[in-house]
Amino acid sequence: MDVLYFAWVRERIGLPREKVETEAATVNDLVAELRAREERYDMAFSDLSALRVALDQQLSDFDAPLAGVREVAFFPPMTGG
Amino acid sequence: MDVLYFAWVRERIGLPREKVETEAATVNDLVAELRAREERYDMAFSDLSALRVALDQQLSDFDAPLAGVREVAFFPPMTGG
Amino acid sequence: MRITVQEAAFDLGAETNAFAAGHTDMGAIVTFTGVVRDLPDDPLVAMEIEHYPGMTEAALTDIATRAQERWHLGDVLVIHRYGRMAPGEAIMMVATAAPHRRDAFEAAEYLMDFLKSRAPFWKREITANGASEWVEAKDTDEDALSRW
Amino acid sequence: MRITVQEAAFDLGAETNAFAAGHTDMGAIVTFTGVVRDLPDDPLVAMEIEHYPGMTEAALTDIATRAQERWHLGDVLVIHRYGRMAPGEAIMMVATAAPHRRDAFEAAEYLMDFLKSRAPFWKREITANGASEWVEAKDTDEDALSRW
Repeated sequence: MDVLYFAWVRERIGLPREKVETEAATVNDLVAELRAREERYDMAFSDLSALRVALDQQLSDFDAPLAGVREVAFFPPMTGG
Repeated sequence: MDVLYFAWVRERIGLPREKVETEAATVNDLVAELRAREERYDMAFSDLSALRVALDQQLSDFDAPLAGVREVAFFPPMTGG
Repeated sequence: MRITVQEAAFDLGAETNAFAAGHTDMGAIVTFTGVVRDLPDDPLVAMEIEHYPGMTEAALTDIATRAQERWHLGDVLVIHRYGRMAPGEAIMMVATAAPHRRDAFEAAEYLMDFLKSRAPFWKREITANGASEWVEAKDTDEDALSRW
Repeated sequence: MRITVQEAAFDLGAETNAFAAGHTDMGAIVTFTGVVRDLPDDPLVAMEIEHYPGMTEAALTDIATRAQERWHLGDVLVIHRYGRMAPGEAIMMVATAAPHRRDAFEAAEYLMDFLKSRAPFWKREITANGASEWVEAKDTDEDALSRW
């Protein structure tokens, strides 16, 4: 599964994307796995209310299932316009 | 007093402006004087709800006083934009 | 504030660029442009606009001044043509510059709503057979004022 | 519908003219332009915008499609830049063409409200001392969605 990070999430984790081997059932499960890896992941995901998630380039929720998903992206609330 | 006519009011009366000598106290009084003149005035002013009046280039009402007014204009509802 | 009442055509893009370039301290620019509709099966060959010189400029200035009092705006532009214009030509434009988009949008809508029913312009449509008819004011345009 | 996501600057006036020229059958054209604010005492030297290639275009297309379903529109244009831009430069624009002004205005406001909070762009401000800070999303922008 491709996991992408944008804006300050990318900066805190230190990379824009990575391949992750996971059996996580939901986004929350994936987040728990990532946080357990290293301090920088734990920091980046410390406040989920400040984060958004997209599954295969569609905005989604942290309790959404990951079955069939190829690309997960984490980022802060958008600030376009 | 200068009396101006615009759009179909101008067309019905047949001229864009004229000098009118009047002692009319209000716009309604002036309208009554004009209607008494000739058929074309009577026709033009037959339905006041379809007309607007400006006194010295400010939108006003038919019961407004004419004291001190130098320019009266009659026209249909505006259709700019 | 710039209020221009003119017979000549204007260049929408050039006016928009000039307005925006003059307000780089504003984050939001909104423009509205009214166009003589050019429909394939329309008998319309021209639009003629009559106006009330003097009162027109005063009424537009009054409307723009009220908008500036009501919203936080950097500037307002109104250009309105009179005389004869062909289908596809721009009749008029308004532009607003503001720090925030909501002010720019609302002020532009306000300008348009009042300009439609309170500025002394009258449109006449000229059709292919030479007939011409005054455009009737719409109740919906008068009703639009009640929201402000 | 045209959705363009690009790094290069765009010419607001030229885009506005091209959009209007393509829709002479529409009576009303509205544009909104977002500009990097250039304030005299502002330490801002540049704005940097990051985006999510692929999702950006999909999200903007989705927003524009919804606008076209909801209002009677002739066309929609969205141009949004990413990368680095200087104060005074245009960040993005939307344009709507419609038979009636209310549709053009409302659709443009809708596009802007959703673009702000639902299209994957992130702004960073670069100040004179070299520091940079991510712009925080405003509650008022999220709240703006509730009116639609």
